[in-house]
Amino acid sequence: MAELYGPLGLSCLLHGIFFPYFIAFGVIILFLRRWEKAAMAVSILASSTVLASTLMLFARHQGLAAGHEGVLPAATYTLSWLSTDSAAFQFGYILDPLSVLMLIVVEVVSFLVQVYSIGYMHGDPGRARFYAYLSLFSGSMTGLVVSPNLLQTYIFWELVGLCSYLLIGFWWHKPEAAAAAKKAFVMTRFGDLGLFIGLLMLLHAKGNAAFTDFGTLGLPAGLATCISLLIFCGVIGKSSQFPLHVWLPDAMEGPTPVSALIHAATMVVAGVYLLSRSAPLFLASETAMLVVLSFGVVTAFVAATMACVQRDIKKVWAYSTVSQLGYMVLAFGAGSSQASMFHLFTHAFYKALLFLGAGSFIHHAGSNDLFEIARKGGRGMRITFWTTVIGALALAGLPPFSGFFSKDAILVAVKENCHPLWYISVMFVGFLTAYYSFRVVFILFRKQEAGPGVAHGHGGHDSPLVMTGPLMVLALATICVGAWEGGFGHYLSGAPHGALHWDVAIPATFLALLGIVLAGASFGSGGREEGVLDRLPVMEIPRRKYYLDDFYYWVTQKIVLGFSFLCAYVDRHFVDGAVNGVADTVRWMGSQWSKMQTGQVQQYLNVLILIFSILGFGVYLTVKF
Amino acid sequence: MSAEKVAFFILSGLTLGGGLAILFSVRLMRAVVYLLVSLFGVAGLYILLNAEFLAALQVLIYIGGITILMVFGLMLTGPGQFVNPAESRLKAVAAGVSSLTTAIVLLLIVKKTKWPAGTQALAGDTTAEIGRLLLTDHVFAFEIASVLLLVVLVGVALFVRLARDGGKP
Amino acid sequence: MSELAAVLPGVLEKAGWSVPGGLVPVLAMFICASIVAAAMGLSAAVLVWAERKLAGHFQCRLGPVYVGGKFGWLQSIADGIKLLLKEDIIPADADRPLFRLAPYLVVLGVFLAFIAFPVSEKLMVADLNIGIFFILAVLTLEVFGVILAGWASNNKWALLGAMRAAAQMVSYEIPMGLAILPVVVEAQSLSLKSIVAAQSGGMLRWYVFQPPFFMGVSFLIFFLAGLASLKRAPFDLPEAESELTAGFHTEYSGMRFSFFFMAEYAGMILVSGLAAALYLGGWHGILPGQSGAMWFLLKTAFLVFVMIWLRWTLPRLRIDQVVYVGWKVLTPFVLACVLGQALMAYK
Amino acid sequence: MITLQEYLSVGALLFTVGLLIVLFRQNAISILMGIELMLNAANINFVAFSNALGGLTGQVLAIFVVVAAAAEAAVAIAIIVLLYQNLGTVDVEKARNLNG
Repeated sequence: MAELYGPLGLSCLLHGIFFPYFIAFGVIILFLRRWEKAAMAVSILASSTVLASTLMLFARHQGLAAGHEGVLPAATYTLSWLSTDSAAFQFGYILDPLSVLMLIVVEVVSFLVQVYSIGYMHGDPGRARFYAYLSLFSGSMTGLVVSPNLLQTYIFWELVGLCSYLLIGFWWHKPEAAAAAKKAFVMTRFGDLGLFIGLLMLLHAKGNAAFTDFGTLGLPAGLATCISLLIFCGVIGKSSQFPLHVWLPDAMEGPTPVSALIHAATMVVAGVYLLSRSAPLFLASETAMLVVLSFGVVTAFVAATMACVQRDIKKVWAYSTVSQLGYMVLAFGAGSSQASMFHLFTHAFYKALLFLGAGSFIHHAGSNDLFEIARKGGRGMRITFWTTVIGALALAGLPPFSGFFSKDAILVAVKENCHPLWYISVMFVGFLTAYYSFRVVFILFRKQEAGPGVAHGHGGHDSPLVMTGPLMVLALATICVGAWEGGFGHYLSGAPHGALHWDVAIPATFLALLGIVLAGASFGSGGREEGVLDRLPVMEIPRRKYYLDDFYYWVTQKIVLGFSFLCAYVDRHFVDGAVNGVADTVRWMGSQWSKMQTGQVQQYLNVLILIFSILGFGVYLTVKF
Repeated sequence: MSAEKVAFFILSGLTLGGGLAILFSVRLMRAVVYLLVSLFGVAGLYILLNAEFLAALQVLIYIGGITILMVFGLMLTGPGQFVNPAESRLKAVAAGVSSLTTAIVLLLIVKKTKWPAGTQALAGDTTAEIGRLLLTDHVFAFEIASVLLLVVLVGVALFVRLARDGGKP
Repeated sequence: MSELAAVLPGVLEKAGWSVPGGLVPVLAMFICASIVAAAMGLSAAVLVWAERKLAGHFQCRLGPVYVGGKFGWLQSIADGIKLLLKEDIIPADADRPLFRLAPYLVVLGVFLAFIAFPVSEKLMVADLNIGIFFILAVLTLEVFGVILAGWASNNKWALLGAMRAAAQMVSYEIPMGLAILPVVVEAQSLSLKSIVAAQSGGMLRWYVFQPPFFMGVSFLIFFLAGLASLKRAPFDLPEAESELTAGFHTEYSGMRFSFFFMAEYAGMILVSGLAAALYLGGWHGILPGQSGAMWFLLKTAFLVFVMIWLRWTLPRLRIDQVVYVGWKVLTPFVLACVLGQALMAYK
Repeated sequence: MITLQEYLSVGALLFTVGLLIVLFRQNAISILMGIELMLNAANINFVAFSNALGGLTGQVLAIFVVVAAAAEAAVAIAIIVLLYQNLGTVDVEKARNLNG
């Protein structure tokens, strides 16, 4: 692999990461829409190419880092795309530990999802289209990850949004799916608007500054805060922070692999990635950091409570995702983008695992309902069930699973840098997380009920290997990656190897166990469908999704529509009236004048001649001959 | 009053009288005859103006070509067209007013302008000179005219075909 | 005419009449016009006689061979008297002024053409420098007269005949006019006097015999086209008796009819004379040095004889054949002749 | 001696007569006649100028006018015949598709 370290090899690697997905998308959408197997083959070939390139890039990076003191400086490889007098727009790649790490997350999950989809989407008539969208999505995400500046990020950011729209609405004939796609698009658009304004302000102030220069921009404090908060708006939309999180649970209408890919491991973490990318900007502003922290905590808490009361397995994991994203954001707000990224890293694997597991259950049971899956023999699907348990353990944050380590890092950061109130809140969220994840596990663990819909008494068959294979790989990753905690900080920022902070880890673990016990007490035995928490009157609030949907509905129906009606009335009767009045007047005058146009050429000529002769008379009177 | 003057007045009278007769004739066929008279008067004026070739051309083209064409046109547009429908009084007044104004203005301008005095008379045989001019100084216009005639030939043939096929190409 | 005007005062003086000087040209004009008119009338009478006689002999018609005194000369006079005395009928629905005007127009056209008719070097009314062009121009009046006659008669045969006549005459005017061009190119003049003068020096200098015979072909075309514009057999479609009674002059009688009649015979003389002047050397004789009006009249008479001969021997063509010959045979050939002669003249 | 002005006056009057016909008559063929008269009026002026100035350009121009007039008459008659076939009349007031 020595040649890979040369410039030519490097450019091959970079292009090998960036282009295959787009090529696959183009080929499929143009030529292979009817030939599904070829489409799948092309897409997976592209995906594996990218994965291989990514791994080689990682190997190269590690090789370079080994001979280097501290962290490797970021390297950018750009082409001038558009040059004006005031700004040069660069297009290209950025290579630093952050982007390489993110590439690994994205490409591994993408590859596994594509493999998994062979089984999950088996027999679906739109598979070719599905794979085309998946390729485009992964490509966009890759492009976003390697963007060296905010403008390119924005382009791929929007492409990612478009792909999520396409994939959520993949089963467009289902009204819910179409509505969910629309909702996702509109909701993220609110945030994207903020990001766009921030981008424009940045472009105006500093040109198309590269991410590597963010630390030395020297913006005025107010402007920095402003731009940071606007960028954070985009993060709120894309990473589904409170209060724009409502699109994500609805987005579960898409095919489950899409949920795993888009809404667990890659797209939603784009926001978090962007936060880390523009960390220097945020770090310059106390206010921005506080805002980020509070949004993260509120999101984590709200989403966790809602996850406790869901019956739909995918919705549980969806709210869990929102909650975990809140963790990442609050970690960033607490000043540790390292912890944030680490949590992103671990979460990607176990959440993908949980989603794919959920997909496996759904594929088997034909229903999203937890209790229904249990009745159809969910625990008989051994691989799926036990990998789900591993994922749940990681989610709950029990050692030695990966979630434990990343949450530990976050809790440490919060404890050290923030007011204790935040720390207590985050701890409580950890308790809730354990509760809802094991609520799912215990429900699924229930015995299968004999019923007319079930053919065999001894539990269901497990899913085929193309589905369970990725599950096992992800479970392995979930178990293992936590061990990297010590080296992660060093990898990312050159910090010294850290160690576990027992003063944080022990209470956290205790709370997690408490949550598991509570869940077991509520759902471990008996056929009850309501746990202890469910009986609290206050749980009505999360059950109604904090009335947010109602609020949005009210806003759109009453305020927006009312205002629209008012505008429409004004428009129709005053603006249109004025315009139409002018138009009618003109038309009336025209119709009067057009009576002159009799179609009688002789009359025209008559008038013409008369005027000419009068003019001629004027000439006669005035001109000296 | 010289014989030339007499001839001039007679020919002018023929020309203008023929024109006015067209205006007031009710039957179109007679109008064509009046047109003939008028054109003959013009040809005579050409002779007075030492333009014999043009006079012969006038007779050949206008009388031998255009008036006959008009007769054909008359015959092909049906017997109901031989008599003009009555024109409206308003139209007559409007046409009269603007034409009269035009005439007055033109005559006034002709009167007021100081025209160059006629100096040299034209040489006897102008035909050869006209031919030479046509093929030297004005050869471009000559060629344009020939192209025009070709286009007209083809175009009218197309029209005839249209007419034969009932107006559909 | 100018010569006449020059000698006229002397003649008048001898006769003892005094005429104001300004009226002398007018008087000369008047005399010339009278001479031409008389010649036209006389020639019509002579030609009617000749035609009768020849027809009688060509077709073995007994009447013309035997009737009318010595050589049948009384027949023509009887004809003349009959035409003069016959009732002048104007149809009730005819357009009377136009009906009356038409014969005059027809005669006027031919009559005007005789102004430039070159009988001999001296014996011509006027040597116009646009002579041949002038003749072609005024001959078109005849077409107009014919159409007017046909239309004013308010008779379907007359109208059809007039239409045929107009179509035929207009289309044959083109080869006729073009056929003159090689001669004009060679003579470098439109004046008939110059054209004839250029052919002096014996029979071989006549244009019709000039190699490479472009002008010879032109002569044939001119003669044929002239025959067609005279509406004589085999081109007598406009007055085809078996179809249209008598064509455009069906409704005419008496003197008005005789005008058409006269115009036709005058036209024969005119076309023959023009052909003689343009191609056959005009007043020049067969041998060099010979010249005089007699030669011209001989050639004209020969051509008139050919016309009569053709009439009584050839059957009538169909109208489509007439148009076909005019547009698709004569016109291309004459164009080729013009082009060839122009190339010959291009040094 | 006839002056240039007299010829020009005849031309002007002939033009006016033609104009009057064009403005007044409703029959398309009459209008065509009026147009021919107007063209002739222009030709009289050309030839008169040619004679007065001693050049032949005016006559050459008049020849071109005659050619154009012949072409125009041919096309116009063809159009009028077509008009008659389509509308059943050659009355220009009936052909009012240009009506606004």
